[in-house]
Amino acid sequence: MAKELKLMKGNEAIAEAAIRSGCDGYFGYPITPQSEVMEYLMAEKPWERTGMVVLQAESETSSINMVYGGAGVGKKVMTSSSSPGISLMQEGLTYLAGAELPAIIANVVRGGPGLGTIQPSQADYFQATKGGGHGDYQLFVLAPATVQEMYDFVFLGWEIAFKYRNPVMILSDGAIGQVMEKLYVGDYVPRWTDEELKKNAPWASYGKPANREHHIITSLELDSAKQEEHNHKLQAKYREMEEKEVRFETIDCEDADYIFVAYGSSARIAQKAIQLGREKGIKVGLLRPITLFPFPKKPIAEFSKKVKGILTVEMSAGQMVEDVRLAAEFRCPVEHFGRYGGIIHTPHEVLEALEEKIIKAK
Amino acid sequence: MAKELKLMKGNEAIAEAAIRSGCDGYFGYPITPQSEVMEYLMAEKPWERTGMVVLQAESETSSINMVYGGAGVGKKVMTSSSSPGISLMQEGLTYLAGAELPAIIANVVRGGPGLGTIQPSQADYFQATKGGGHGDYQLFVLAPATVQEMYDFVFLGWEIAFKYRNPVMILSDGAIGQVMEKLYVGDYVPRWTDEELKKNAPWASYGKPANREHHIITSLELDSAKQEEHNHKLQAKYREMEEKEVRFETIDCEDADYIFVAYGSSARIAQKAIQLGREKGIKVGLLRPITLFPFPKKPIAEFSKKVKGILTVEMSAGQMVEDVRLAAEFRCPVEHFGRYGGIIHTPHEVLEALEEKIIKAK
Amino acid sequence: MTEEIIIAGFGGQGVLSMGKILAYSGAMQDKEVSWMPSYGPEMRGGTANVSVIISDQRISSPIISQFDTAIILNQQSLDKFEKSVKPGGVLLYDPNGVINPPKRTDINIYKVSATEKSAELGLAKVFNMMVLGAYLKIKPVVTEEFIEKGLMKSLPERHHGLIPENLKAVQTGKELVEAVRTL
Amino acid sequence: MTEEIIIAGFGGQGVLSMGKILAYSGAMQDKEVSWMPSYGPEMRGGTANVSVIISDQRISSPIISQFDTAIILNQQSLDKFEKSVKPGGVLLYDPNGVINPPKRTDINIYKVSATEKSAELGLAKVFNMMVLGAYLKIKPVVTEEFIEKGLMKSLPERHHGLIPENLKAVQTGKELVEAVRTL
Amino acid sequence: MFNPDIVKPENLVYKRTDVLTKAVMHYCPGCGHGTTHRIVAEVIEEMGIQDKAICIAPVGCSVLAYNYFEVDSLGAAHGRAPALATAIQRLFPDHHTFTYQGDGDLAAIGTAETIHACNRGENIVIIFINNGIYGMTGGQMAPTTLIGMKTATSPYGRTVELNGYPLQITELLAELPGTYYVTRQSVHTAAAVRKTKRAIRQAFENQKNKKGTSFVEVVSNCNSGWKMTAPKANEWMVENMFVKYPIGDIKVDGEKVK
Amino acid sequence: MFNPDIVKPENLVYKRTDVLTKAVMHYCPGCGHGTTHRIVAEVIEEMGIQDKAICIAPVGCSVLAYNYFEVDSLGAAHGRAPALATAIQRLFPDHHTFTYQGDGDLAAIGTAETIHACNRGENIVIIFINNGIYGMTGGQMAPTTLIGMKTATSPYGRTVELNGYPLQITELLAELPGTYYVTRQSVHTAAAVRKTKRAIRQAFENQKNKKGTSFVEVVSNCNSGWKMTAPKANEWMVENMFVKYPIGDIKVDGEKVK
Amino acid sequence: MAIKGEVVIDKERCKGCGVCVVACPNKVLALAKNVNGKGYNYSEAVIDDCIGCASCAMVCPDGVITVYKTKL
Amino acid sequence: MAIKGEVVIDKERCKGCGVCVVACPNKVLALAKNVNGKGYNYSEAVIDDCIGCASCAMVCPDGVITVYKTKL
Ligand SMILES: Cc1ncc(C[n+]2csc(CCOP(=O)(O)OP(=O)(O)O)c2C)c(N)n1
Ligand SMILES: Cc1ncc(C[n+]2csc(CCOP(=O)(O)OP(=O)(O)O)c2C)c(N)n1
Ligand code: SF4
Ligand code: SF4
Ligand code: SF4
Ligand code: SF4
Ligand code: SF4
Ligand code: SF4
Ligand SMILES: [Mg+2]
Ligand SMILES: [Mg+2]
Repeated sequence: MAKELKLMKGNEAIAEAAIRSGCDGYFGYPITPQSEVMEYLMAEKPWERTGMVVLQAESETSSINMVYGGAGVGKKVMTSSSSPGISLMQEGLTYLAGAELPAIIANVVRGGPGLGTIQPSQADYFQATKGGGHGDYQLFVLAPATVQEMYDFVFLGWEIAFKYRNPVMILSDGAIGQVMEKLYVGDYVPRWTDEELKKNAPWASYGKPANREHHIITSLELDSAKQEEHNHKLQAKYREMEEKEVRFETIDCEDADYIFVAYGSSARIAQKAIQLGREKGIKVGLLRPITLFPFPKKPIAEFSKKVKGILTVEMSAGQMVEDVRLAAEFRCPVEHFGRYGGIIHTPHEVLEALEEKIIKAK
Repeated sequence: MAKELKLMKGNEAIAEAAIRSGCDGYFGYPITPQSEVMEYLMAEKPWERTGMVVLQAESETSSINMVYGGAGVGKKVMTSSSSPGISLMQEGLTYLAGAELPAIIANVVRGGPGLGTIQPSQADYFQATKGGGHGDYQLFVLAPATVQEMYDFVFLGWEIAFKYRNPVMILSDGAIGQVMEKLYVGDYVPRWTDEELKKNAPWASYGKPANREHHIITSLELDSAKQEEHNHKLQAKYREMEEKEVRFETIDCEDADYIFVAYGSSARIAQKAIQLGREKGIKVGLLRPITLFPFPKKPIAEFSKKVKGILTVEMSAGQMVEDVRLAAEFRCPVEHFGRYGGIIHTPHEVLEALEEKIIKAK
Repeated sequence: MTEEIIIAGFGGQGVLSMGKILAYSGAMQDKEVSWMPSYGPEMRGGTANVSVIISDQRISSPIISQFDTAIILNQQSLDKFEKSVKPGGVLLYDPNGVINPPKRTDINIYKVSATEKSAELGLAKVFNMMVLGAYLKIKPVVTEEFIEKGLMKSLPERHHGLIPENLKAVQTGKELVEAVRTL
Repeated sequence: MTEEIIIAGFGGQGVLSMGKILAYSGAMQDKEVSWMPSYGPEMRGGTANVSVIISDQRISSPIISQFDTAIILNQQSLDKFEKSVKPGGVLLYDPNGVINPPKRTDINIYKVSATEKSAELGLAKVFNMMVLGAYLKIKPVVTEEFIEKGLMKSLPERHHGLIPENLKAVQTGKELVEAVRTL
Repeated sequence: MFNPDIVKPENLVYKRTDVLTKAVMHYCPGCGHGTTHRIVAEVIEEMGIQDKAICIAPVGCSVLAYNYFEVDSLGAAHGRAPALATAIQRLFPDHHTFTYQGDGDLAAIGTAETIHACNRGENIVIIFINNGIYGMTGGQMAPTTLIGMKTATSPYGRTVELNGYPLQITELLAELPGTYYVTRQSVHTAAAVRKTKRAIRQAFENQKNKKGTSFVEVVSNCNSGWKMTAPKANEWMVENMFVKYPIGDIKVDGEKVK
Repeated sequence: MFNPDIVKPENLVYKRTDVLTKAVMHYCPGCGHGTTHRIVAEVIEEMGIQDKAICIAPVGCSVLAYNYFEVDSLGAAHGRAPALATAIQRLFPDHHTFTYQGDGDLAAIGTAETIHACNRGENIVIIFINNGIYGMTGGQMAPTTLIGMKTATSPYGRTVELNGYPLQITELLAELPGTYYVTRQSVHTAAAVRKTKRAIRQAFENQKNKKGTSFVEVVSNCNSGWKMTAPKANEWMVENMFVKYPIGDIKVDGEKVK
Repeated sequence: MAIKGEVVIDKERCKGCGVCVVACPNKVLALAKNVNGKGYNYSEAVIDDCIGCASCAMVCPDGVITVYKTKL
Repeated sequence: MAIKGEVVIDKERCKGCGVCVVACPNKVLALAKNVNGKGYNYSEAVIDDCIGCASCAMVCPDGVITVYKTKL
């Protein structure tokens, strides 16, 4: 695969990846700090090259339901937004999950709650992983830490989404969305032909040929017994994801006395804090969850048996820390550190927090 | 206080409580199984008696924003809906929390995800307690288990909402909403006069008199430093709630070897399961969280030191169980049991689950 | 004492209000009660049913699937609920329009020809009170006195004039009930 | 080597594109780079700034608040960022319109009269490249060869004809830069 | 009264189309939803577009429409059917995506989606069942509920003061340049059914010719919600609903009918 | 050039109203938002209703409007200002609740709230700034963007095919029986400002008299989004925007203007 | 030569709504006294005057009427 | 008797947008060569022909113009 070097914003990388990964349709609505996704697509006019549909919807409510429609007919469709827009999509997201539709939703998180700020944040972790919508469901949540991952995870996203018939959220933040970094892009993956669509999404409502029953895409089941069965099926799928699809990265963990658990932007900052720590003789490593759901419970459980303490670093008041505690089962101290509301912690602050909250605190 | 006996549906009790508690405005949109709230109000025409405004909005998005408006001017306003409608309110809810507005939102939960079923469920626990909207915020969450509590918690809701300037969610389910039970109602609390409003909601945007600065209700703060400060203030408030406002009930716990943790409908079923268990010689008790946020962490932590195991009983795939585990800190086994998707477990199933998952499992 | 009852029939037969009067009466007699209608689009089909619980103790779940007594007012409901009566329980039905009568042998079966009788007397409106009477004859879970109080509480005041007529129908129902097969 | 730079001025001064060319050049020279604009409604005020990092290692946070070098193109930006230069770092500014020049004594201060010069030469368009040249004179984080490659990569092909002019401006900037106060 | 000389295939005048499934529809006896379903299905059959038809069911009594149409279908969230249809028709431009929506779905919660799909001139067909009420949820007031009409949330009759005016959404949509065909019909008599069927046919033909949005309102009874028998409900409809919602074409071939 | 004989209180002809705060508005130089704020504030001052005025700011460039109006204010979620205003005005029927909204806010995401508030005839004032673009977020296409107009999301110019037609929401709202006064104005010349101020005054007077919804559109420049100087933008506006959005009254005293 | 029609009504699927009864120009149809398995008084032809106009079938929401016609 | 006006422009709050310049019927105003503290070329009266018509003030988005008028 020919790799070409570019310098791109994270938001643009998502858009470029959409085009190159054979995306059939993007539906969005402007919001800072992710508007460049649609702007890039509109400038690139992929409909002239690949036939990809790009449409500015009248709202996020509408765009997520456009995604629901496109996904329901078996197409590779996606949207992106930022926190307030994603909150408006919660009904749509639970519908997607309930109807088991593959789709990609990118959330370039900004500080909340409410209209909040437009600066980066990681305070939508709960919303993404515990279900911001109603009912028992799970999004598959990928957390890119670089522009390259913004790009790569669109490709990965399609794979997962169609394999499991499940919506995939790419959870990044304003920093990753706005920053330009080096990006290596690969070849164009052509959009699926109608035949490929039928093969890859045989369940879809793409139009009923004479030789099969009609297909129905729905999340409704009025018979509670059947609805419970459907829920069991969903839960089994989520357990399978937990079994097979956990992704994470460890850095400097071999000899670590302490570890940071951090994803996305915070992971990058934590990495720098590791350097600072090691310069001071503190043996600290990093576990970076790449999938937030399924969450890397097992490796954290393992570490909790070995290390003296874990510090989660998130740009939030403490959300992922709960999952880390549940995984570590209180075998070692697990504390949270993070600036939030649009402020990004510095590596120094992170290291200091480790010293204060974990090392000194017994 | 004169108490009058009535027989009422849970939904009607909410409506009756609204009228009797001096509510200024109700804004809603029909959805099963909670439509009786608005229907009852429309039939009672409180505007002719107390001046209370009742309006059918064009959607849940609109009704929650009507609530935001009414709350912002210092009025006692509320809405109710069921799961899909509540998902549509997530942006509104995070705005309410961000702008620190008092309001009551009743969710009469039905089975999900998506359109799901209209039968009872408790699968919106995460959404209610972890923030279905974006950003770091908390609703105050009350979980009634009887029609009487549906009524009482409206009164309690106003108290909490205005004390903390925070939205209060009454999280019930289709069973509590639809069932008729005995209800004792008290005297009418008159609606606040303009003077009382100014006293009780001095921060509100009710119209600027000549002698003060204008008031601004907003959740926006573009200066990240100030936004972080605002977030710290919110977190401090949530911690204060955890300190002062935890409510729960224990039944048969004094000598218990095992306890159920269950709220709302499930707590009633668990209570029956206790009887069945004790008949069989199993000493089991019940801790019923009444506030889901703030969650009764301390009493659970205490029990976890004494009992041989805890079974959470929820009509969900397992949501509250995470909070119970975090509280119990893995000092004793904590397992989850629940039917879901519109099915309600029987007391026998609950007892059986206790035997299987806790007692026999070591 | 806990009595768990399902009342099921067509919409329009007064199923819900029969349940409500029963529940109110129990409440007046200081018992714990619950009244839980089935809700949802099955109502489109024109059927209606409600479960009522009357008990001396706090009621755990108001949603129940096994019943001490089933009061059945049409064939569809019979088909649906015959199997849900607890062994040893009671099934009371109105034979009007019922082609396939109940078959179980482990329960007590009664019938009350209230449709016929109420039509005959030109009292279709109190049909449901006749059925209630029949039920109370079999299971006197509330006393007559409290049925009257229940009626007073559940009917709007302007309808209180109808109470005597209703009580009379209860009486008629008590006389009308026949045991089909008892254990 | 890690160099963390802020470039700040009015919108229209080519702040963002100067940063982009610098970042591209670094990338071509096989370095890790990041380019992070400030975004948001403060842009309404007409100011623009971008932080650029060039490093031999993976870049941790692209959002930084302390800088090795600040390149400052108006008074407002000077007021805002003078304090954010790391002790021992570099502040390079264009004195045009600057009434209150920088006061710190623990950093190296340079100026480049690029506004004046580019106006004089009628080359307002490459004003930003002159500033870039001045910067590269002080801190040669990328070599000339890669600046050319960076330009080629960042400019659309139809503008490649302008590259020589741009490189010349870089040269001019190098000649123009003056030390105000160095440690 | 069954005459075998007459009842034989060659004498067949009318039979249920196979574009409807065998399922018994859950609608109340005499509800216009069933009739409208039937004729939509008949048009699909007659045009031979079953393999390209995609039905978007709403949330409302017709939430289960997908069980009755023997075409590939999707159930939309309440009010969002036009958003789904927009995407699908753009992704499959030669298909026949149609939405089937009630008045609560289309004219209350779905107002924005409806207006914007029509304003963009999406090449879709919208079938709009206006029964002046929320049938599904038990008969609450809809935007199209008439003044004075009693519903579960206007138990003393709708008033302008409390609830505003009945919303003539169809007339509003006809104002948008994106709509090519806008008509209001009914299905309470055989003649009305035939006209409505022609209208629906016209809508799908427009779609075939990529003309933009075609919008067919069907004023219909909700006999349960109105608390009348079906024949009575149809009478009431003619006397009351048709006054506010007059039957006829509103916009044809992109031109408003005068 | 400062003449102390003239510059003295008794010669004062015009000065900034105190119903605006002292804060420097964050708007781009020459943006119509500032001008419109000013005259809304002047009307409030002149009518003596500062203590009863409640401003609902939108999400859009005017998101911080509450910092500039010296009246009690609320910041609404994007598009939902009419919902807030509905509740507030019903709860305080003698107040003067007004929304101040951009075209993205009012005519895209807020379509349903706008239409239904107007249809209910809520006794509110809506000030609608139509600049044909999403100013706040960096100049993306709005529902009101003209055909051919270049924006961040229509970089080659808006086309009907891709994005549909410019939405004449104001004309649409005038169709609703709930609107009592609907007008379209601008603030690019002194004469236009005076007319717009009269229109805004009329709107608040209607509200005082409980007449229902008054809707004042102000066609305005977004010089940043249009990438022009303010004077140029105003010229462009007259030549282009006014063609699609002609200035004048659309509905007065509940009657459409012919 | 007379036109003669005949309707076949799927009694078990009929919901007894009665709209066909109203629609028939010749008053051929009426609701039965008896109910079907679902408890509905189904529609049936009560006189022999059917002309096969299919008006009944047109208005039947449940599509349970099949119509035949011939010239005798 | 001549009408004589005078404008007072809050230079530091002026954003130099120039709409007042266009609006003045007498071409009294022009943008200054100099910039104010925020870097804007503020508006100023350049000739003495002001008639106090307030057109400039009417269109000034930032409300920074105060107008006086007298009859001399
Ligand atoms: C978000 C959301 N809100 C509310 C509902 C409840 N709901 C279901 S159907 C319906 C109204 C249906 O009325 P209409 O569209 O007129 O259809 P009809 O039943 O009359 O055919 C409502 C409010 C829902 N399912 N989802
Ligand atoms: C739910 C939500 N979606 C999107 C946004 C982002 N957003 C902020 S302002 C705006 C558009 C503003 O445009 P307009 O209403 O025309 O106002 P203008 O800035 O042009 O005055 C958008 C899309 C948001 N804040 N919230
Ligand atoms: S409730 Fe009304 S709309 Fe729904 S099926 Fe029954 S009659 Fe039809
Ligand atoms: S971006 Fe446009 S609308 Fe916003 S302040 Fe600037 S000119 Fe005004
Ligand atoms: S119209 Fe159809 S369903 Fe109704 S009575 Fe006639 S045959 Fe039966
Ligand atoms: S076909 Fe015509 S004549 Fe025959 S029963 Fe039907 S409506 Fe009557
Ligand atoms: S209109 Fe106002 S802000 Fe603009 S240049 Fe004139 S005085 Fe300055
Ligand atoms: S008051 Fe009139 S004449 Fe004087 S400067 Fe202003 S616009 Fe010109
Ligand atoms: Mg309807
Ligand atoms: Mg705008």
